[in-house]
Amino acid sequence: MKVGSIGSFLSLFLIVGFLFVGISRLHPVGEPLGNRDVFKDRNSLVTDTSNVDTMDDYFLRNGQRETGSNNIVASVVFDYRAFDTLGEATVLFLVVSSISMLLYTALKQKKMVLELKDPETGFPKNMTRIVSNGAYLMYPMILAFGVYLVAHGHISPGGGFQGGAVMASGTALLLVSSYITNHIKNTYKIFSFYESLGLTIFIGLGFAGIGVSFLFNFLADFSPLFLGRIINLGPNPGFLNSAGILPILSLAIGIEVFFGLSIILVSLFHLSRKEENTLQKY
Amino acid sequence: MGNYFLYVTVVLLIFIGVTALLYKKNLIKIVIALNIVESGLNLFFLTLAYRPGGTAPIFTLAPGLEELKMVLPTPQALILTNIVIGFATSALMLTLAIMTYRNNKTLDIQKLRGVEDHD
Amino acid sequence: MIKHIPILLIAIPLLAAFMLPIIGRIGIKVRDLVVLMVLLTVNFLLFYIIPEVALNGKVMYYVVGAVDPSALHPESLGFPIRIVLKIDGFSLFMGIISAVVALSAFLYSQSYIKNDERKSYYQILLMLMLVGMLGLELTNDLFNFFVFMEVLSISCAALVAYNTEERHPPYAGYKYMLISAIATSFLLLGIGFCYAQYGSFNMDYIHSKMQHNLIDKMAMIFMIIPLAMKAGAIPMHMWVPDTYSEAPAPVTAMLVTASQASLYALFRFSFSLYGNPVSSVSINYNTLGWIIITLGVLSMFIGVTMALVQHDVKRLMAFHAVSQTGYMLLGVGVGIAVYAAADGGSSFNAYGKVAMTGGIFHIMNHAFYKGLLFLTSGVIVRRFGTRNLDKMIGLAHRDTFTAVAFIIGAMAIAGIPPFNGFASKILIYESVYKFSPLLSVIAMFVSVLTLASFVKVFYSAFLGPRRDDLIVDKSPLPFGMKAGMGILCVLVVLLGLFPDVVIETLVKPAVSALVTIR
Amino acid sequence: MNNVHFSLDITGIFWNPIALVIIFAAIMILIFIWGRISFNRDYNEKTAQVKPFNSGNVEEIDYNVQSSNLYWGFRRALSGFYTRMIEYHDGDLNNYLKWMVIIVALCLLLVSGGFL
Repeated sequence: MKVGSIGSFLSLFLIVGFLFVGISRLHPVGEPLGNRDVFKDRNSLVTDTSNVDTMDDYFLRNGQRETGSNNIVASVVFDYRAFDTLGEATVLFLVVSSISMLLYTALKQKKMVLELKDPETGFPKNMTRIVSNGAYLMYPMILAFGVYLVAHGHISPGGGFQGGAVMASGTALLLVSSYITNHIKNTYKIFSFYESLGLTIFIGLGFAGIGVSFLFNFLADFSPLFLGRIINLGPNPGFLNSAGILPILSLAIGIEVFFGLSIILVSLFHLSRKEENTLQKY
Repeated sequence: MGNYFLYVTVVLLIFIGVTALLYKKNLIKIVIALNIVESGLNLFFLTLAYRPGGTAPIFTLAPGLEELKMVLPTPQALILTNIVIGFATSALMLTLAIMTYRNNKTLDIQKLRGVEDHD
Repeated sequence: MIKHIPILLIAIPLLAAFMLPIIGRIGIKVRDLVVLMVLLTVNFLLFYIIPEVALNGKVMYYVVGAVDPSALHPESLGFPIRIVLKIDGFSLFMGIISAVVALSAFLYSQSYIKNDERKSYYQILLMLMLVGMLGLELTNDLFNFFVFMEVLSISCAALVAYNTEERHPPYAGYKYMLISAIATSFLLLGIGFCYAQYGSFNMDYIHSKMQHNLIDKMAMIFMIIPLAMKAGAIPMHMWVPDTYSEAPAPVTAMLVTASQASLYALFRFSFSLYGNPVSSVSINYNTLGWIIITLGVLSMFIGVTMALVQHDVKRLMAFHAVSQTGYMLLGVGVGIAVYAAADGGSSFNAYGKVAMTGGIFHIMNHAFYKGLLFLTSGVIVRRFGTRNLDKMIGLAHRDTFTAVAFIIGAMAIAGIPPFNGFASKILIYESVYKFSPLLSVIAMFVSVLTLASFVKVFYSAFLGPRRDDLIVDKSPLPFGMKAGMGILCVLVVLLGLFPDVVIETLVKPAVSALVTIR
Repeated sequence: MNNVHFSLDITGIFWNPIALVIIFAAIMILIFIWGRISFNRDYNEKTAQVKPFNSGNVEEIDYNVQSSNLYWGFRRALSGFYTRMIEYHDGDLNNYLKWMVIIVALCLLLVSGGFL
């Protein structure tokens, strides 16, 4: 295998050299394709397609009008390229299913004998009361912050994935500070149910728009009662009841990400605790 | 070269990641190397979208339209997707590494090789 | 409703997969019925659009989330802003292969996989594998292609490691995942270069604007070589026997189709993204063709010679998967090499197109007979409890059905008339002979060696005296396994007896979908 | 659909599987009839005829040639090739990836040489 080792070493440097040549011919940083710096006034945001020359330019000029969302990234994620987001949610669902499948026997093998809780105090071993109480106090706040991120995804930085990840970090905190997965089977059942529910809402909304097309934003300017408020173009304070199906999709993704990540964390944490126990035994 | 330093960072990250992929023997370290490559790619997409003085592409409480400059939105949406995919990949690979360790009691590639003891 | 078919093909199995954890609580039979119905629906939809797409030559577009999904440029901008799905002849051809193999693998695994709680997850992953394949075959968007590639890779890797309690499968799954992850990373680098140049992800748009400068060529290398690795071309094939041999049998049949999907992408990128031979600035098609031919010939020869000396039945078949991939690369590579020849397309019309027809027809044949062979190998391994050919003898006394299925598959893969392998191989031999006689001779020699190695398997596993003491699992063959193998058997025989029907209805539209200029 | 035939006929390649099957069946029938007429009929299931002849060995265990020993001549003749090849298939993940990097670099060299 000497040939392979030396050859691959040389090849690596060759590839890096080519990449350097390649990047030197790309457009410099800060001067992306097209010329779309200037919005001039509100008129350039109203059905102006004459001097639009790339996809991004179109999103910046028309995203707010077409989807009713102030956050153009959110409108790209949940409207223009919502199909990608569906694929991405599928990937997460896929990994959760895979991990549940792969760890199924490992988690079920032996009945878990955990003596992590101190019988006298009722708190986990190796953890002071401050840590576990603090974690329990922090948890609602983390959840609230996550829900805020999810709900305001279409008007400020955030969205389903970010909010869901923040909420799942709360689960991680809870797992580390105090062991709560004694009821592993129920945890799995509940969490996987809600995960499926989130995804079903997402794809169900996609099917709901199939009278026009799949994942069509059919609520965008329907009625202010159903998230269809028509906003002023250009900078504005932002309204929660705008953007049509975007907030609902964001919520669905938030549910899915929270419960999906929680399942992954619970499984891996559970397995590691179990390994620890078996190691201690032998 | 000053305008290109972000691209150079991208290339170096990819280089470091691929080198580690080729020469590291530990299954966990390989996952980390893959994550380095992925962060290089994410930085690449962000660099493509960047412009100096640009704000995030969000109109909520943005400055007036006259001086408004925005970075491109699509690559940000894409790297959001890529981050989740990268997370999913590493979670699955770590799980498989755990299972490998449980069955073989080693994480070393050199010790895990051996086609001849398949039967 | 017909205009929504491209999205329904992906969305229906996806919806079923998402709801399966909830449906599974109602009852096992309901769950199985739902999966079966979904797979049948996908097959039906694919066959339903054959007349429109393949025979009339119409291309179906679907713009996801647009006001009018059939209109390509509703904003009259000249470039698409949303994700576009596109079904042309080649996509339809690959979609039919994936769906049929998925149906038979599902029927087979109904009896093969033990009926416990993990089976729900197994079915979810099987269905998402189909979604990944269909998605990457139907999409016309580079980034969406990447996402579905990841869906496919992750589901494959998890299914390869299904038997977690055995020693090797988790590591095999790790290998598959690492190979896929690094391949898709390089692919994403190439996609990034394309985006940096043209500001779009749509293949048709990039194709129309392609400048063929240095960056484009680098992007092509970064996209094509990892795809060749995922398809299992030598010398990047070493992961193929390691992973194929550890997976459960129905999953292996699906893995073959997954590799064919990467091959699809390779051909799609060479033609539909970079193919512009008329333009003055262009990539050199002769060199690209020769790269693919070299990979193909090496794969054919080294794959089959390595297969000849294996004594692990699934490793042997996995090496044959590498070897047969070489035929497809050779056929289409010859087509690419003469695609832009200076003679104004006369040599392309004389034999290049026939070579491509043979290579693409071979994809379908290979998916079917190799799927069949892997399914029979599942029976063999279950009966003897080992994959070692030295410890097998005389299965034909017990399992006549399996023996007949194996004979059909083995004769098809060796290219013996009148089975389907011969129909595609004769096209490759004759047309490649006009291009370069030596390559054709190598291809025939490889076919001989293929027959030799399958004679070895048949001799070891099926012939000989009846030995009931060696057999671990004595239960009779369940109906599901028979059905799964039976579907593929019938298809192999039918494709062999009536090759012209398939070539006219499916393969020629696939070729003409790739060859846009000539 | 009007140009579909049951024989393959593309630019100089002709192949008709149906005809082959018919000819094959006809030949088989002829052989069968010929055999009925002129072959000896001394096959009897109840005698030791049905047992495989095993070079005079009495026990039947492992009378088959082991499949690893099949084609040993081929393997022996190409032993240099095979030792080299089996060395490459060593199950080492790093080597798998190294080959991909090498092929990518070679193709990039082709690009820089102006061949692609």
